[in-house]
Amino acid sequence: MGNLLEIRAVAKNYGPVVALRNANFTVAPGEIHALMGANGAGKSTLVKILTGVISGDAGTIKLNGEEIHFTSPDNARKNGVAPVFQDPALIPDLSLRRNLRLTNTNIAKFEEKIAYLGLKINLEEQVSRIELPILRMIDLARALAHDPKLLILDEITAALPANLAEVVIRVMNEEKARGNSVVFISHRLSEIGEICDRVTVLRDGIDVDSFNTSEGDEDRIVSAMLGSKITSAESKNRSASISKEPLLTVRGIKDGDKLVNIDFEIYPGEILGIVALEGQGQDSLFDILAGEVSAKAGEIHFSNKKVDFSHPADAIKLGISYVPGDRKTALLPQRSIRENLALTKFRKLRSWNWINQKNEDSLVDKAVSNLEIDTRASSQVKQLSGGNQQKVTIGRWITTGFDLLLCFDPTRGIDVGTKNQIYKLLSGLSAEGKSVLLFTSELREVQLVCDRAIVLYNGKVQGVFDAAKADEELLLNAAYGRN
Amino acid sequence: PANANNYVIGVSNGWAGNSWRETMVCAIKAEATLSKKVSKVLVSSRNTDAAGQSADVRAFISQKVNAIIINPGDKDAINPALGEAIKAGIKVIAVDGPVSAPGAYIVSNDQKKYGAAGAEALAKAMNYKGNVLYMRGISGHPADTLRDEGFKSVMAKYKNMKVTKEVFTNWDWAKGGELAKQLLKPGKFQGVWTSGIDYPVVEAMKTNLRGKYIPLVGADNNEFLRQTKELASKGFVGIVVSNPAVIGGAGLKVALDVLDGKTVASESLLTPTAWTYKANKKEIDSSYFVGQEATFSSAVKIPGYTTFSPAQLFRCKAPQDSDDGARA
Amino acid sequence: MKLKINRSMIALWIILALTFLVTGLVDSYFFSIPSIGITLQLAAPLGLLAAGQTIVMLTGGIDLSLAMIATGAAYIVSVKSESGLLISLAYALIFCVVVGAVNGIAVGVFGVNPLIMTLSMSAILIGVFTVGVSTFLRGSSRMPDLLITASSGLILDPITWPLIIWIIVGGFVHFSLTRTGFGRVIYAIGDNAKAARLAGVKVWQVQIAVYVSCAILGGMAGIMLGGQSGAVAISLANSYLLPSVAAVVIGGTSIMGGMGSYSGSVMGALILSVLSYLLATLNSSEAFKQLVYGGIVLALAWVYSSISERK
Amino acid sequence: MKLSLREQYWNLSILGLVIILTVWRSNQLPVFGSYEIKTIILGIIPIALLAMGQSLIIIGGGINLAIGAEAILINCITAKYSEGSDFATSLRWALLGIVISVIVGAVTGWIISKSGIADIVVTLATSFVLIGFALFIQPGPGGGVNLDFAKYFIGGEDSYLAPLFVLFLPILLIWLPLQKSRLGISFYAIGSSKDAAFLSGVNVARTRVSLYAVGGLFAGLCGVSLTAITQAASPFAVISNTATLNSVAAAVLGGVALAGGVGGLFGPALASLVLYYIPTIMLGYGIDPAYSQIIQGALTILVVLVGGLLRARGKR
Ligand SMILES: Nc1ncnc2c1ncn2[C@@H]1O[C@H](COP(=O)(O)OP(=O)(O)OP(=O)(O)O)[C@@H](O)[C@H]1O
Ligand SMILES: Nc1ncnc2c1ncn2[C@@H]1O[C@H](COP(=O)(O)OP(=O)(O)OP(=O)(O)O)[C@@H](O)[C@H]1O
Ligand SMILES: [Mg+2]
Ligand SMILES: [Mg+2]
Repeated sequence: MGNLLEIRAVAKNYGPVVALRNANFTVAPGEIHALMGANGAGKSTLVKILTGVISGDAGTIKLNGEEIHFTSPDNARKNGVAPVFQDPALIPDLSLRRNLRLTNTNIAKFEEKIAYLGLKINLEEQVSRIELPILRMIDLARALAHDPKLLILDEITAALPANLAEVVIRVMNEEKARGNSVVFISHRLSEIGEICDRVTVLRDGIDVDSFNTSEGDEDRIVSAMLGSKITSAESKNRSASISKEPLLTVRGIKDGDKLVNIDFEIYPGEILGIVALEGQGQDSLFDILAGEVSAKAGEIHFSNKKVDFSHPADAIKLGISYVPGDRKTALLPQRSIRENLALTKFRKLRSWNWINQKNEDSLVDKAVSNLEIDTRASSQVKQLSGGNQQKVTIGRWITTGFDLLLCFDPTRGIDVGTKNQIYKLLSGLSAEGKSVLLFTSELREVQLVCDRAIVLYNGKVQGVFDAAKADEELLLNAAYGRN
Repeated sequence: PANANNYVIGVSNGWAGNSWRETMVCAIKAEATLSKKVSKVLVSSRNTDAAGQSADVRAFISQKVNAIIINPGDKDAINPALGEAIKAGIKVIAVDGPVSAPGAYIVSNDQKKYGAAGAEALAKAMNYKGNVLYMRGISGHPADTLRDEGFKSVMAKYKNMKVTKEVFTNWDWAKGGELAKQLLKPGKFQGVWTSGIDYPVVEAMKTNLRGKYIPLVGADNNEFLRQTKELASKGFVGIVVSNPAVIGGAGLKVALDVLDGKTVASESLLTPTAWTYKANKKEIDSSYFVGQEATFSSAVKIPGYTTFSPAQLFRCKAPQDSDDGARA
Repeated sequence: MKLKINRSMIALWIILALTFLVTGLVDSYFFSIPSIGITLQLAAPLGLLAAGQTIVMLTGGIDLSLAMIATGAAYIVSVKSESGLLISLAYALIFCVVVGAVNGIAVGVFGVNPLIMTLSMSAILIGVFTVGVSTFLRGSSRMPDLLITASSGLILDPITWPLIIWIIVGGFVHFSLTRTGFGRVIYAIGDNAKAARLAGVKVWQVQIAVYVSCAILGGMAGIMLGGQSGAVAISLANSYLLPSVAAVVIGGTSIMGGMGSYSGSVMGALILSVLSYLLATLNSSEAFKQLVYGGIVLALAWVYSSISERK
Repeated sequence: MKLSLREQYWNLSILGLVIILTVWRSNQLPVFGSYEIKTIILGIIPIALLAMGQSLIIIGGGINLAIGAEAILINCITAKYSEGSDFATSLRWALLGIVISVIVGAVTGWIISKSGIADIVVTLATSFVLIGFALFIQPGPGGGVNLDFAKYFIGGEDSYLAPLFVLFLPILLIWLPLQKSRLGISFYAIGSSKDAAFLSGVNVARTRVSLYAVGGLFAGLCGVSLTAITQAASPFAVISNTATLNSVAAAVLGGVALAGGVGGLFGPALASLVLYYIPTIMLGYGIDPAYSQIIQGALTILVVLVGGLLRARGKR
C-alpha cells in the first residue's frame, strides 16, 4: 500500500539560517504521525512548505503518489490537506462568519464540527474577542469542516488546557478511525506515546529518526531530538530551607472579572507553582502583580511593605520581574539579542547615559552563554525559534537582577532540552535566594521545580499543596474544583 | 431687497496662509467698515480647488448675501456656481484674477502689463543686453500665463537679451530662494525677473555672487523694498513692480457701487508701475513699512478706490467685529 | 547586524554617487567647490528636519506638523528679534517645546494616532499664525543678520556655517540614537511599545521627549531656512514637509518604527538635495520635473529596499 | 451584513453630530429648501468620494497619499477631452477616466506588493508622478464638459436628486455588494492581519492590487464629479495634497482605524459632511476663517481622542 504523503529531501534556507537541510517524511493512510524536534528543528517550516505557505528550495512532495506543489493553504485545503498552524490563522477584526467565508468553509459543516468538539460559538462574534484556546479549537473545527484526508496540527495542544487537549486527542483518534491521517506536532512527550502510531524526529533540519511507537519509547525520541546533549530533569527535593517571613503577601485580590478573592504568600527562595484551568484569571493575577494593571480590591505586601503599582516600572524598581506568557509581548522583534537583553537597563528616561559598550558586551555574552542562546540569527530576535526567544525574555531579567520572578507558562511550546535548561535555571535562582511565581500548564512541572503549588478555581485559591504531594491527579482534581 | 445700509458681503479666497491674500481680505474688511453700508463680511479663506470655491459660492447664495467678492483659482471652473449667484440677483466681483461668467465684474491688476512693465525696466537696467534668469510663478496658473505673455512680448523686442533659464518657483519663498542659490552662478546671468518671489533671490546674490549684484525684478514686498533701498549704494538695482494686495478694497468699492445702482465698467484693470530706487526714491521710501512682515504688500492704497488709512488696514476689522459696527 | 547596516549604507552611497555624477554630467559647474558648498548648505535644513522626523518615525510615529513648527519658530525669531536675539530664540524654543509636548502628550498619554494628531496640529498652527501675523505676532519678519550668517555664511569654500551646525547637531542626534539609553528606548518603543512598558519603560515620557526633540530640531531647521531666505513668510517650510519624510524613508528607516538610523536619513537628505539641484538645472517642463522627482524617489526606495533585503 | 457594535456606535455618534450641525446650519439660513440641500451635497461630493476611496484602502491596511493626485489627473483627462463635446463623448471620457483611475490604482497596489516598500512611501512618490501627468495633459486650468452630462451630477435648477444619487450610488452599487463578497472580506482580512489572511488562503498581493484598484475607482469618480461640478480642471499639487489630507481626516473621523481592518464607508461619507459644516457654519457667523481651521483641527483631535478612550473602555 502506498503512502498518503511522501516528502523527499526538502530543504529551505532563510538567508544564512538553514531551516531545513534534508528532510524526509512519510505518512501512511489512517495513521497518526508525530513530528518531533527541538525548537528550531524546522517542523513549522516543513508544515509551511507542505501546505504552500512558503516554497522550499529543494525536494519533492507527493500526495497519493502524485507530485504536488501547493501554492497556498487554500489550495492545500481543497486537496484534502487541512492545516492548523502554530500561529492562529483567523483574522482578528472580522467576525467568525466572515472568517469562514474567507476560507470558503461550509458554515453548516463548521457548526456541526463545533458541536462535535463540544463547544458553543456565536458566529457573529469578532475573533479578537475570543480567547486563545477557543480560537485554536475553532481553527481545528474549520480544518475538519474541509473533510481533510490529512489533518496537520502544529502545536495545537500547547495553548490548550487539559480538558480541551483531551478533545483534540479524541478527534485525532476518530479521524484515524475514519481512515484519515493526522500529522501531530507537540512538545508534550506524554501525548505522543499514547496516541501516535509513528514518530519522525527532526534535528537541525534533518530527519534523524523515524519509528513506530511500539518499537521505541520517549527516551528514544529525546535522544534523537537532542543528539548527544541529553539531559533529563531530576525532581527536586529541598523544601526545607524556607524561612518564616514571606517576601510577597497577597490578600483579597479582585480584578473585577474572574478573580474574586485571592490570598497567598511567597517566601524568599521559594518557587511557588500556580495551577489553573484556562481562564481562571491567572493572567490577570500576573498582570496585577507585575504592575501592568491595577487590582480592583485587595492588598499586596512586598518585603513587609504595602505596595501599589501604577506601572510595571514600580514593580521592577522593587525587584519584581515579569516573563509574560506570550513572548511576542515581551520582545522587540526587530532588534538584536543584545538590545533585547539590555533593554531594562535603560528603562528610565533620566538615565540618559552613554552606553558602556564593554560592560554591555560582557553582560550580554554572559547571558548568551549562560542560557545557551542560539545566536545564529542574532541581528533580529524575530528570527530566533520560539525556545530561543523564550530564553531571551528570561535572560533579560537575569542580567537586570530581581527578587521575585513572575513566570507565566515559560515552557509552553518549548522542546524538552530547553525546558530542562529553564528548570535548572529556576532552581539555580531559588538556590540564590530568589523567589519565583510559576504558572504552568504542564502539571508535572510542579513536582519538577516547585516547592509548593496553589490551585486557582472560581477566582479563589482552591488549595495549597506541598510539591512533594502534588501529583498530577491531585492537581487536576483541584483544578476542576474537586476536593 | 436688502436695506441699502445693511449689505452682507461674501468673500471667497481659495489660497490661504499667505500675507498677500490676508492683506487683500483685510482691505475688503477695512473698506467695508469705513463705508458704513455693510453689516457683515463673511470670509471663506482656505486652500481649496474650484469645487471648494463653488461650494463657498453656493453657501453664500444660501446665506442670501448681496455681493460676492471672489479671488478665483480658475477663470472658468467656478462659472456654474457664479451663474447661479448672478441669477439669484447677487453681484459678483472677481478680484486679482478674472472669471468668465457673464454678468460678473472684474477688478484686477493688469497681469500682462505686470509682466511687461518689469521686463521693460529690467531691459533698461541691463542696458538691453545679457542673459536673464526668468523665475515664474505656478506653471499653468492664469496670472502666471498672462505675466508670461507680457514678459515675452518685451523680450522679443530686444535682440541682445536672452532668457537662458526659465524655472517655476510655485510662488514659494523657500523654493524660490533654493532655486536662486542653485542657479545663480557668477557671470552666467546679467539680470533676474521674478514673479514676486524676490527677497530670497537677493540673499542668494549675496552668497552666490559674493555681493556682485545684478538687476532684479520683484514685487512690492516690504522686505524687497528695504533691500532695494539699502543695497542701492552697493550697486543693486531692484525693480519694484506694484501688485497691490489692497485690490480687495477696490473690489469692495465696485461691489458697493453696483449695489447702489451706479454704472460700473465690467472690467477695471489697474496698471502696474515699475519703480527703481534711482527714479522713484520718494515712492519707495514712503511705501516701506518698518514694522511690517517681509511679504507684506506695501502699496496700501489705490487712489480712486480705497479710502482706508494704513492703520485701519492693519486693524483688519470687519463691520461685525468693530465696536462701532453697524450690527452684530 | 554589522553586515546588514553596511550593505544598506553602501547602497545609499552608490545611489548618492550616481545622482552626483549624473548631475555633474548635466551641469559641469555642479562639481565646482562653491556649488558643492551651496548644495551642502541647502541640504542642512532638510537634514535637520529629517533628524526630527527620524526620531519620531523610529517610534512608529510621524510628525506632519513639523513644517509648521519650523515656520512658526522662524517666524517668532524674526518678529521678536527686536527684543534681542537670545530672547527671540528663547521664545522660539518655548514654542517648540510646547507644541512638541502637546503632540507628545496626545500621542503618548491619550493614544491619539500620530498622523491625525500632527495633521490637526498643523492645521491649528496655520490658523494661529494666520491670526497672529496681524495681531500678537505683528512685526518685521526679517531675520537678524547673525542668523542669516549662521544659515548661509561661508567659512571656507565649500564649508559654511549651516554645514558646521548640521554636523554638530546631526552628530549629536546620531550618537544619541546609537550610543545612549535614550536612543535604545526610542528603538524599543517603536519596535514593541508593550514590551518596552513591561520592561519598565514609561512609554509616554519617551513619546513626549521624542516629539519635543523633533520640534526643537524642526525649529532649528526653520530658523535656518528663514536665514537662507533672509526673511520669513508663513508658508516658509511647507514645501519641505514631504521631502523630510522622503529623506528618512529613502534612508531606510521603517515607517512602522523600530528600524533605521539617522545616518541613513542624512544620506537621504543629501540625495534629495542633489536631485533637487539636478531638476533645477534641467531645461524641461514642470510636468516632466514632477514626474522625474516622483519616479526617482520611488526607484531609489525600491533599489534600496531590494539591495538591503537581499542577504 | 451586521456592523460591529463599535462601528454602529461610531456611525450613530457621527450621524448625531451631522444632524445637530444640519439643524444649526438650517437655522442660520433664511430658507432651507432644496437649493440649500443641493448646495450641501454638491459641496461634499468630491471629498466624500475621495474619503470613501481612502477609507477602503486604509481598511485594507494601506494608505494612499496619491489619491488626491489621482482624482486631479482624472479631472484633467476628462475635462480636457470633453470640452465642447456632445453627451456621448463626455460620457465616454468619463468612463475611460474611471477605467484609467482603476488602472492607476492597480499599478500602485502592484508596485507596493512587488517592491515591499511601505504604502506611504510609494504613494508619496506616485503623487508627484500623477501630478506630473496631469500637468502634461492640462498644463493650466481649463477644459470643459458637456452640460447635459454635467446635469447628471449637479442636477437641474433646485433639484438635489442627481447629486444625492452621485453620492449614494457608489455606496449602494459598489460598496454594499463588495462588502458581502469574498473580495471585500479579503480587504478587511489583509488590513487586519496579513499573515493570518495569507494562511486563510487570501492571495495578499492580488488582493492589494484589487484594493488599490477599487480605491482608484472612487478617486476616478471623484475626478469625474470634479469635472462635472466645475466644468473645468486645474492640475495643481497644492489642491491634491489638501484633498488627500482631508480624505484621511474624514476616514479617521468616520471610524476607520488607521491600523487597518476596521471601519466602513458610511462613516467617512458622514464625516465629510462634518468637515464641510464646521467652516461653513463659522462662515455664517462671519468669524475669521483662521479660527475655523483651529476649531476643525482641535475637533478632529478631540473626536479621535474620545473615540480612542471609548474603544479602550470597550476592550476591558
Ligand atoms: N524568518 C526567519 N528568518 C531567519 N531565520 C528563521 C526565520 N524563521 C525561522 N528561522 C530559523 O529557522 C529555524 C527553524 O525554525 P522553525 O520555526 O521551523 O522551528 P520549529 O521547529 O518550529 O521550532 P519551535 O518549536 O521553536 O517552533 C530556526 O533556527 C529559526 O531561527
Ligand atoms: N507568494 C508567497 N509565497 C510564499 N510565502 C508567501 C508569499 N506571499 C506571502 N508569503 C508569506 O506570507 C507572509 C506575509 O506575506 P507578505 O509578503 O504579504 O508580507 P509582507 O508584506 O512582507 O509583510 P509586512 O507588511 O509585515 O512587511 C510572509 O510570512 C510570507 O512568508
Ligand atoms: Mg514549530
Ligand atoms: Mg516554530
